[in-house]
Amino acid sequence: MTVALSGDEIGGRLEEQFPGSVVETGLNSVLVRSESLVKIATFLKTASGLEFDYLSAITSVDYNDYFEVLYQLTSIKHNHSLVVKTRCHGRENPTLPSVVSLWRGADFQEREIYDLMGIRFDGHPNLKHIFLWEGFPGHPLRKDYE
Amino acid sequence: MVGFNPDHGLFSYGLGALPPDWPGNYWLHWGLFVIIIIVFVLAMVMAFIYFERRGLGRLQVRLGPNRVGPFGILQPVADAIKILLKEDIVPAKGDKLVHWWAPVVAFAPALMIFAVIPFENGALLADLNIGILYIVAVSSVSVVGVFMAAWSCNNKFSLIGAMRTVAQIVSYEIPLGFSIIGVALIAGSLSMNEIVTSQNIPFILLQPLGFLIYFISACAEMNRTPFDLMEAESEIVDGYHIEYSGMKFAMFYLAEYVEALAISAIITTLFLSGWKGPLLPPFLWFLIKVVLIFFAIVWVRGTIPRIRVDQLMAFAWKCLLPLALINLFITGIEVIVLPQPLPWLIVFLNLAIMAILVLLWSKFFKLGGGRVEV
Amino acid sequence: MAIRTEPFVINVGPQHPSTHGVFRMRVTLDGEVIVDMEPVLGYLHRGIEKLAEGRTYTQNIPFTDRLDYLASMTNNLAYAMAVEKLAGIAVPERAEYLRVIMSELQRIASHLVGVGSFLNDCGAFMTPFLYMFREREKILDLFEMVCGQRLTYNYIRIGGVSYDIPEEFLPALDKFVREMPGFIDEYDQLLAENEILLARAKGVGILPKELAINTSASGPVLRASGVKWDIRKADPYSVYDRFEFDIPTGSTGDCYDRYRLRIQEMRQSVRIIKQAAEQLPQGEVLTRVPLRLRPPAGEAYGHIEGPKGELGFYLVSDNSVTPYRFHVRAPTLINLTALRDMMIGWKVADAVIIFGSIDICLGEVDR
Amino acid sequence: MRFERYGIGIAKGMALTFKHLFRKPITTQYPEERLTVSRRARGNELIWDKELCVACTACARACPHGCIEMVTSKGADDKRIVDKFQLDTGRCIFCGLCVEACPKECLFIGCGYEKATYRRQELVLGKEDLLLSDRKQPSGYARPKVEATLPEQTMLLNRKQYLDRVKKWLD
Repeated sequence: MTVALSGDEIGGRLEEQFPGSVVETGLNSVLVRSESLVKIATFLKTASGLEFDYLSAITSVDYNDYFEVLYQLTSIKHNHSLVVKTRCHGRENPTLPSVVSLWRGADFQEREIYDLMGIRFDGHPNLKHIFLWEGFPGHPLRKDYE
Repeated sequence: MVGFNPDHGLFSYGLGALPPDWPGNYWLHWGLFVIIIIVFVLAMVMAFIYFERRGLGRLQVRLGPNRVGPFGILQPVADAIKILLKEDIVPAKGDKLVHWWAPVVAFAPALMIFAVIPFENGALLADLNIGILYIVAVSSVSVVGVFMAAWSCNNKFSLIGAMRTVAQIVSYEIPLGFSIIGVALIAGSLSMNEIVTSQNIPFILLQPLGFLIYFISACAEMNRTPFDLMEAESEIVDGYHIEYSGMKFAMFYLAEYVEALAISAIITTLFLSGWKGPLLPPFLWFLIKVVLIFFAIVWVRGTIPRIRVDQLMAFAWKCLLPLALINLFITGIEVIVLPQPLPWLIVFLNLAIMAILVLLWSKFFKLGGGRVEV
Repeated sequence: MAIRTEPFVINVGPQHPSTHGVFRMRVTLDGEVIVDMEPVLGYLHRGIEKLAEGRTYTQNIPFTDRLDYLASMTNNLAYAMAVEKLAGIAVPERAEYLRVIMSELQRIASHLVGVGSFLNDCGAFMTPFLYMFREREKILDLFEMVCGQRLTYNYIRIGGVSYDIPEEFLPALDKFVREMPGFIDEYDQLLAENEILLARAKGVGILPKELAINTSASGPVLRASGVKWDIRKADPYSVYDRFEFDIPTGSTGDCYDRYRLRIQEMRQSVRIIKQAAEQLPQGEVLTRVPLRLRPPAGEAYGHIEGPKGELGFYLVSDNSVTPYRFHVRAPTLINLTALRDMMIGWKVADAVIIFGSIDICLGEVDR
Repeated sequence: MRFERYGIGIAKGMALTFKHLFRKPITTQYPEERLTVSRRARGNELIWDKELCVACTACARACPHGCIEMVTSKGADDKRIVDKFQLDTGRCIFCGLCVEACPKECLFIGCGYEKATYRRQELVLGKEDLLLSDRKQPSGYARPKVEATLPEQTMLLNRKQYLDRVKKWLD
C-alpha cells in the first residue's frame, strides 16, 4: 500500500529546513511558496527517508484569484506519496520555477500546463505549445476563457 | 545472334504440327514466343496476385478477396481497372521526364528475363548459350528504374527507399551470381535449356547450399520480405513508388510480380529441374514448380519480420558471400575429382557440408550495427 | 577521409502507417541515422478536460471512454474511482470483482493491440496483428455482452458497474480463460524466438532504469526497464489485494523486453481473471448515486494501473454538479517524454519500432 | 542477427503460419452473414414509446452532448404533451444515459446499426422517426424485460466450426 505521508509532518520538516517556505499543510499535502519550490523539491528528492524519485503527475487548477499547481510525488523506493502544492498569482504572466531539471517527467506536463493554463515555467528547456498551435489565442483551461 | 534450333521446342514438343521449313520460321518463332511470353506473364501475374492475396489471407485466418467473380478470381482484373482509372499525378517539383520513364525502365528488364526461360524442352524465345549470364545482367537493370522513380519524385521517403535498394541489390547480386556458377559448373553450360536437360536429379539436391543462398538473395533481389526494405510499408511508406499513381504505379506493381514470377521460374529451371517430371505434361510441371516456389515466398512474407538496413548489408557480405564462395570452391573440387558423379554420394555429402557450414556460420557470424553515437 | 554529409529532416507522420494515429515526429537524419527527433502532438486534441467541466459527473463517463479508446474500461474505472474518492461512495463487493474482471480483460485486449501493432511495425506483414485481433475480438464480444458496445463501454459507473452480467457471461469467460493461454503460446511460437525479430528488437531503444524513473515512465515501459512498480501491487485498489499474481519485469529495457513483458502480463491477467471469476460473490452491483451528484468541495486523485501505465484522474469539486477541474494523468503522453533519448543514434527503421514498443494511443496523448 | 538457435525460431513461426492455412477463417461475410448482436446492444437509433411518455425531459437532461431536444407543453387535462422530440444521431454517442434516465421505461435504444445516410440532415430524427415500429428492434439495454425476449448473441468464442478445430490442438 502506498503510504500517503502526513502533510503536517513533512511540512514541519520542510519549515525546519527552509524557514518561511511552507504556507499551509493539509492531510497529505504541503502548500509551499513558489520561490522555494525548487529548493524544496530538491530536498524531497534527495533527503534520506523521503527520496521522492518519481513524479506521478503535475496538475494545475485555476481558482480565479490564483493558480494552484500540484505535484503528485511518489517514492518508488519507500512506496509513499505526497502532494506538493504551490500557487502563483496574477493573470497576465503567472510564472513558476520549472522542475524539469529534477524530474524530466515534468517536461511534457509543464508544457501542457503552459499551453492550456498559461503558466510559464522558468528554466524549462523547451517551453512551447504542445497541443495547440503556435499563436493560439488564450489559454482554454482558464475559467475566464471564452 | 539469337540462335534458333529447329530440333528444339515447338516443333518437337508443344506445337509439333509446324513443319521445320515453315517460311520465315525465325520470325514466326520470335513472334509466337513474344505473344506466348506476354500472355503467360500477364496471366500468371494476375494469378499470382490473386494467389498471394488469398494465400496470405488464409495464413492470417481470414479469407482474402472473394467478392469479385467466383471465389474472387476476378479481383486482379478489378484492381487493374480501378488503378487504370485513377488520376495520374506527377509531383509539382518532380522531374517529369524521369518520372515518366522510370516505370518503363523498371518493368522492361523484368519482362526481358523470360526470353531465356524454357517452358518446355526447347520452348523458349532464345536459347542463348549465355542464358544465365543474360538473366543476371538484365535483372539488375531494373534497379536503375527504381532509382529514377525515387529521384524524380522529389520525396525524401522515396529517396531513402532508393538508396536502400541500390545498396541492397548491388550487394546481393554477388552471392546470387556465385550460387548460379555452382549450378553452371555441374551442368557444364550456361544455357538455360541445357541446364535443365542435364538435371537427371534436381540440382537442389546437388547444390542445397547454393539453393539456399540463391533463394535468399533472390528474395532480396525482388524486394520481398524479409528484405522489403525499399518498400517498408511501416517505415518509409512504400518507398520509391510513394508518389506514383494510376498507370505508372500499375507498371511498378506489375514489375514487382513479374520479377517474382521470373525468380520463381529461374529457381525452377536452375534447381528444380525445370519442366522435367513424370506423368504430367512438361509445361504443367513447370507451372506447378513455379507456383510452389511462389508459395514459399508468400509463406515467408506471411511470417517473418523485416530486417534492418545495416543488418541486411552485413548479412550479404559477411554471411552469404563467404558461404557462396566456399560452396563454389567445394563444387569445383567435386566436379574435378568426380567427373562421372555418383549422384547420391554427392547429395549426402553436400547436404552434410551445408549443415556444417550453416551451423558454423551461425556460431560465429555476428551482425554489426547498433547504436551510433551522434 | 570522411565524406561530408548533410543532415536532412523528414516528417514521420502525422499521416503515417506506423504512428498509430496522428502523431508526428520531426526526425533529423544523417543518412539513415537519427540525430535528432522532436515529437509534435496535438492533432487529436479535443479539449476533453475543458468539455468535462461543463458536464455532470455521470455524463463525463462516456468522455473517458474516448480517451484511450483501446482501453475504455480502465478509463471508466479510474474516473469512477476518483469520483468515489471525492464523494465517499462505497462500492458493492460484486461490482469490485466485476471491475477487476473487466479491467483485466481490457488489459489483455489493449496489450494484444499493442503487441500486434509493434510486430507489424517490425515488418511481420499483418500476420501477428490479425492473430491477436482474433483474440481481441473475443474479448470485445464479452464486453458487448455485458454493456452492449464494443469500444465505448460506459460500463463502470460511479458506485459500481451499470448492470449485472448476463447469465451466459461466466461460461463464456470460462471458455475464454481456458483457451487464452494456448493462444498466448501460439504468439510466442510465431515470433518470440524469431532471429530477425531478436536482431531488430534486442538491445534497441534501451531505456535505462534511472531514466525511466526520472521521466515518470509508467506501466510496461517502466517495468521493462527493471523497476518493479505496479500500482495493483504497490497501492492495491479495488480488490486486487485478494488475488495472486506476479509482476513481470524486464532486465534491459529494450524493445524486446517491452514486447515480452506485455505477453507475460497477459498471462498474469488471465490468472487474475480466473481467480476473480471463481471468487465472484453475489449481491448488488451498483450503489445508487443521485444522477446529478454533488460531491463535497474538495479534491481527489484516483489512479489505477492501466494497460499503458499509471492512469490518474485528478478532480476538484466545488460542490456543484459539474467538476471544477478535471485532469487526466495520461500515461502515454508521459511515456513519450523519453522517446527522444531512446531514438537518438538508431536508424529510421528503429524509430518506428521504438515508437511502437511504447504502445501509445493518441486519443489519450492529445485528449 | 545471430543464428544462435540455427534458425529454429524462424522455422517455428513458419510452422505456425502453415498450420493456420488449415484453420477455418474467422471472417464474417458481412452483408450476407449477420451476427446476432448482444441482447444489450446499443445500436445507432433511439426508439420512443409515445403512449407511455410523460414528457419529463429526463432524457434530454441526461444527454452529455445535448443532442436530444424535447419541447413540452401543458395539455388539456393537466397532462404534459411532447411538442417536439428530436434526436441528432449525427452527434449522439450512443452512451445510453438517456435510456437509463427514463423513469417510465418508454425510451429504448435500438439494435439497428445500418444507419448511414447521404445527407447530414437525414441524421436528425424527429418525433415520427423515433416512434416504436415493427421495423425497429428495441434492445435490452437497461430494459431487463426486453432483454429476456431477445435471441442469444453470436460470439466468435462459441462459433462451432471454429472451436472444433481449435479444440483439437488444445487438448
